[in-house]
Amino acid sequence: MPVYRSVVCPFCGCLCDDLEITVEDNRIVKVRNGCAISTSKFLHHHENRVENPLIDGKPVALEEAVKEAAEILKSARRPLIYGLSSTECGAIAKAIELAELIGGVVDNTASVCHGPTILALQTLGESKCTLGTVRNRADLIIYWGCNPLEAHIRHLTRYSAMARGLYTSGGRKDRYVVAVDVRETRMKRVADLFLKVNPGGDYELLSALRAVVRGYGLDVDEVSGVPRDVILELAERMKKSRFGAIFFGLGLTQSEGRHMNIEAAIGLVADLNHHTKFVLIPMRGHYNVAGANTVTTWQTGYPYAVDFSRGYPRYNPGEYTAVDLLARGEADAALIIASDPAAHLPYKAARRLAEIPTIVLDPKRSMTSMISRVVIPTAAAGIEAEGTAYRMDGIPIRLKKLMEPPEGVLPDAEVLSLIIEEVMR
Amino acid sequence: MMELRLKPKVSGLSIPLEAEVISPDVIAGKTLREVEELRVYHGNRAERLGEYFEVEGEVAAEPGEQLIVVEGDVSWVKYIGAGMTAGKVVVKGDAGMHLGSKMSGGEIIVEGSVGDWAGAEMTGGLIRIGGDAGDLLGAAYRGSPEGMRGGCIFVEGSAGYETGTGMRRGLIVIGGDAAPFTGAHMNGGVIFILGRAAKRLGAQMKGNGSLIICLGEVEELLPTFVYDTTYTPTFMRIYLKTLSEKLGIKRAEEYIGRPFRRYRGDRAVGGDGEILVVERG
Amino acid sequence: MNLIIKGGYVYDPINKVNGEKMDIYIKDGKIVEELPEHKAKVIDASGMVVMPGGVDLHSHIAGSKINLGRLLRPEDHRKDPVPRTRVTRAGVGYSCPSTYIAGYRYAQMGYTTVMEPAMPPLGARHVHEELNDTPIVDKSAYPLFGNNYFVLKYVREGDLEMLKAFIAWLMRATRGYAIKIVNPGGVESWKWGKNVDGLDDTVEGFDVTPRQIITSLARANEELGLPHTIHLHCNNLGVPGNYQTTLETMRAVEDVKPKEGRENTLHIVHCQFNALAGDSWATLRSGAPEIAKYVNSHRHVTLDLGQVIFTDTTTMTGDGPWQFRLYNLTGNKWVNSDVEMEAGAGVVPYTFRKKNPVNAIQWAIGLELALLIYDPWRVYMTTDHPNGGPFTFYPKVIAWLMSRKARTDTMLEIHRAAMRKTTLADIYREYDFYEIAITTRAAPAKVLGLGEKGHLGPGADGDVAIYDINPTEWRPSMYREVEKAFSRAKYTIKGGEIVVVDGEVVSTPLGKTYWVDVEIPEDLEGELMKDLEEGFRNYYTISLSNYPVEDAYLPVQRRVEVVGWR
Amino acid sequence: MEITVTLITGRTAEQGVGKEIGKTSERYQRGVNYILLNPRDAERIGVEEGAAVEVSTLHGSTRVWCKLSEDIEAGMAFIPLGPWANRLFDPETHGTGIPSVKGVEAKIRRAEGEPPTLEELLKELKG
Repeated sequence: MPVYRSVVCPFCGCLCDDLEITVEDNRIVKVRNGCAISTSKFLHHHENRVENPLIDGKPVALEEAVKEAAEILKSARRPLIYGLSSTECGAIAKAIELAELIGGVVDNTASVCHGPTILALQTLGESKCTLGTVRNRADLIIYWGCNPLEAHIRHLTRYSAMARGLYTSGGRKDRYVVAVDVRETRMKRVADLFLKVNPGGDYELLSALRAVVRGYGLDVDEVSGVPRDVILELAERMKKSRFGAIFFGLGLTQSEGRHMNIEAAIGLVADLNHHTKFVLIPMRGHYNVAGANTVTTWQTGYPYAVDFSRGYPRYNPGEYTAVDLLARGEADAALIIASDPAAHLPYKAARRLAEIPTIVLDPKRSMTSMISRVVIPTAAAGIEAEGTAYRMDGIPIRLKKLMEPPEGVLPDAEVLSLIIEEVMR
Repeated sequence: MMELRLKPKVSGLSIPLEAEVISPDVIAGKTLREVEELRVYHGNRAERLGEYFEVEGEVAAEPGEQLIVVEGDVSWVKYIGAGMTAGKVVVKGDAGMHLGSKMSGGEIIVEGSVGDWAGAEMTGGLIRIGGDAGDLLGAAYRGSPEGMRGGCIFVEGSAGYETGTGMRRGLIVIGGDAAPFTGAHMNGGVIFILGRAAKRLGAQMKGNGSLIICLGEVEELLPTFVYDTTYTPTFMRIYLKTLSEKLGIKRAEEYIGRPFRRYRGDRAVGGDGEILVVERG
Repeated sequence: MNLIIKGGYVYDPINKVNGEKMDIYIKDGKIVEELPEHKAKVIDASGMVVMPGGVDLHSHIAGSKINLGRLLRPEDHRKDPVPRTRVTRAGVGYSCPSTYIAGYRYAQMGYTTVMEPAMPPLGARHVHEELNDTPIVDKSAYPLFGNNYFVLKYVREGDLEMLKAFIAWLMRATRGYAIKIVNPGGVESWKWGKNVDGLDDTVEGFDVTPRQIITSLARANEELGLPHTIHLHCNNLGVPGNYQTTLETMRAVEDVKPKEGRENTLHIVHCQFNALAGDSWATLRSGAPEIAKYVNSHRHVTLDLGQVIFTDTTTMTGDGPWQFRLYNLTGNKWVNSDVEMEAGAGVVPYTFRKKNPVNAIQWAIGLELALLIYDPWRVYMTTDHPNGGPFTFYPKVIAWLMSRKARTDTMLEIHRAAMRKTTLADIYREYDFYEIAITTRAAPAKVLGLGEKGHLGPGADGDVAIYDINPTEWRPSMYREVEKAFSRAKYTIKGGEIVVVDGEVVSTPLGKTYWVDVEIPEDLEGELMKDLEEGFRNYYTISLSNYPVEDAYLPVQRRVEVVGWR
Repeated sequence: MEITVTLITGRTAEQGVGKEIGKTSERYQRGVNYILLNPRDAERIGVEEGAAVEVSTLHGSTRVWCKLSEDIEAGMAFIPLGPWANRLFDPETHGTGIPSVKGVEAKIRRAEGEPPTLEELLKELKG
């Protein structure tokens, strides 16, 4: 029975590539090195599958579903294509081509996770590095508004706090680790210093740190619940580190301040580079959300929220983003690829998906597939189909095909090609 | 001025119409027939202006002589007056996003409220909004280092998030409340807030004479703004008189002679902008 | 389809054809001796210039760095939206064009081959994915070697054989074409926030110097016999006085023996940025005459210009410490990106202003280099796209090279420093069409070792550019005409297919990707793999087996086989 | 009795495991249809572990099971992202594309009935 080594895990932005997967009778029977979620993903990939192409819940032939999808998209005035963070780059490229063809909007889930990170980058830039640079060099690591123990389970051991590398042979003991969050998560046990910041107070705390790093005093006793002394000490520690890294998550992007929180962090890190080496790395959630941004950027110039209604790409988050288009009732048809917005977007936006003709491409059943006009099952990328995925730090890795998809089920990219052909017909 | 009237034939479109052609620069010199034929965009379809509006009145030879009156609610129309250089547009209701964005001259009067990005990156001219403004009023578009670079915006009601982001020159007057991050990245220009100013005012403000003047209550200032002094600035009289006389904000005169607390910042960016907060009482 | 290009004035310097009226025949994508007229489509090129398709050996068009530039600059894209047509995809242009638009715009200027000069090995798949979305042109990418852990290790150990083996392995692993070196040692030091300040500084954490890195890689390159020389971005880029570092670098490889059949051993990239004299921005002057003097008397060096254009652009290099410096000089937004064990990069938007004395001097330096170096076979026109300016300004540079009046007209508009601190005003030389053909196609093709490119002799690829300008009637005072003609080719033919007519793209075939394959002796490979396995296990974050680029990433490839060990 | 808390949402490892089995799986539903409360807050509204509570914000309300933990401090509450939580949030993104889903003020009280099932949520969503 085949054992695949160095398998890449298509779950989170860590894209761990050291898994060993045993396949027996076209079924995964054993997963080594995977985290709990990864193991669950591989072992249960065959469950809850969409078994047939569906139109209004009734099984149809693939050709028929493709035709219906093309019909819907062709006749729409404001079609939205959304998702794309949990599929491979070939599918993302095809989705953009289709959006261009139908004069639609193509957005990916970055718009509701690290979109603000990109907005901030577009204002200020960003000092970052690949994860191995942190592994090899960082003697100060700060986790801000993120909890890798829940969302990026092997991050700490493979890439950051515990990892051993070129100049960090001692691993955890060669480092000082700080966690900042609005509540005491399990990261408190990992960190040397845990800072509890008032909800919605990150911007002030980051700004204060920045002012202190710039050499100003602090006229207040505390900022966002963190005492002045602690702020002064942390600023000093940052300046004195040899290589510092801040990892941050949705605790900064989805809370009050959004992109401005990230701007404050980017500015802080830029200023710290006058004293030492410092980097900032977003903890990207879905395994290929970085790829969705990357491909969209090289094809259109913009990372997400791209509108082709006038024949050329335009970009404006808040205007062309999925939540806004849906909640305002603007989108009149939707194609959802490898994502479940009906379960995750604010209710008003989710509701709109149920009102308009929605098409879903997904290996598995989801809330969205259950409210959609057309459902087309696809092969699971990284298990039944190969392709590229970009790790949270931008490293492209090849996903492996471990087995055949169910009979008649095609990868996302191929289904999208069929829809494109049908639209052009 | 020659008056051209646009009467909406539809209301409350869920897919907004993009009509940057509703601008004196485009309309002046055309016949009514040609105006009806102007291209507007509804989703991915290019259509005629005449399908959405009844066009009547007179067309001027020069943009400076052209008055366009939009008679009714057009919150579903984007880009009204965008890029205009002269003339006047009056909207007798609400207007959609990007109203007067990148305009360099002329005047836009909206009796109702406007959507996001009104007056974004404008360099000259006047926008008067009778109701509320959306987010990013007079702001920089994403990625641009500079927002409003000249001209004046007056909102009678409240203004949304990030008003005046990246502002370089010009004047924004908010009659009502200002949402968070008003004047972020400001690097010149003046913002008056007559209502309540929400927190994070002037975040990452650089200096270059940037000035935010709060005549109402201030929710909270960033810890990176530092109290400097309390004084009665002499220039304030001139400003307040101008607001009263030129923009018709009579209540501004009540503040003449009042002392202001001055804060400087944003130290997070080593900035030297000023926030002036009127002393209560 | 077979083609006959009839009656044009042909400039084919490799075959010593200088403006002769002759016909060019293309059969099955290749240039042939002759074809019967009834079996071919005939293009009437009478009264026009016919040249081989342009070859750009240094233009940042693909990969993580340019894509960071794109990501960073929505305001740049908004200036130049490009709608979809029946044959072409939509996108954006200006300084960081989207991939499709880059391909179209090169073809529109008559270019058919473009090389991406800085590929971080870990990001090789990304580069190839973008190259696959860059239509029409043939292309390749140069992996970064100058700050690679294994390179530094083998240089420190003085193990040239292992260094050669590693080069061969990495070329294959990344599907790369040439050895790129960026600020050798400096980028490694930058991972600690430091830099190196010259050839003999020590690299932080490694007991090696930039000099050792450069000479070792140059030696290895020539011993392996790779088609191109080392492709070097010198130390101290952008620092006043750096022309001395550049001279020293050129001297450092004087005794490296070139491979058989080649005279040169070193290509210095975007030399303008490394030809600054003076000891501060205030005392800045041109160091181009000194560099030209050296190059004129030494055959082993080639260089490209990195010509400055007065416009808003986006700088991007693998030189992290330089980009940090530029960020501090400008206060513009700044992206830094360090790549574990290998490389780094930075991106900073920048506007070259006419009234800025430094920019004016930089502008003049690029042209001085082109005009003071006598041999156009060794100096190539580039803007180091998009660093000095977008590649779409090449026709403007051609006009400056061909017309003293064009230069004077510009000089009158810009800061007087260009006249006072450089020798440009005293230079009367004007390139002719033959020399333009050398510097924009024949010579770069030759130095890249691309035998089928840059000429129109039988066996060459059927890549042809036809420009609507009559060279017999043209005078240098008519520089605007030449700019116009080179901006929009009358025809561009790629691999025998007409891809551009009247400056418009009519067809978008996918070009091929060149890469160099050197077989490594078995015992050496065994030893190398042991080393690599250990290095990857201990310091990398991806498995060694997931590192090499798969064939899936090169749908149309041209493998260049090199016998590295005899 | 009703209390006001600051509501945080987020991912959990358990939710990830459940999601990868399938959205209709029992484990996924169990992983997302709860709210984490501090025992003192629970006491104030008179609920115990496993009781149903009603959570409401300015933008909507939902019913979920109650889980108690000292990991969350009094005055705060945590709900995993998912179809139960998404009914609580404002779709307004203020020109950013992202709704604010962390640090939202919410009211919590004992619920009358049980939390809706996934099927019931679906039915309602379909309208």
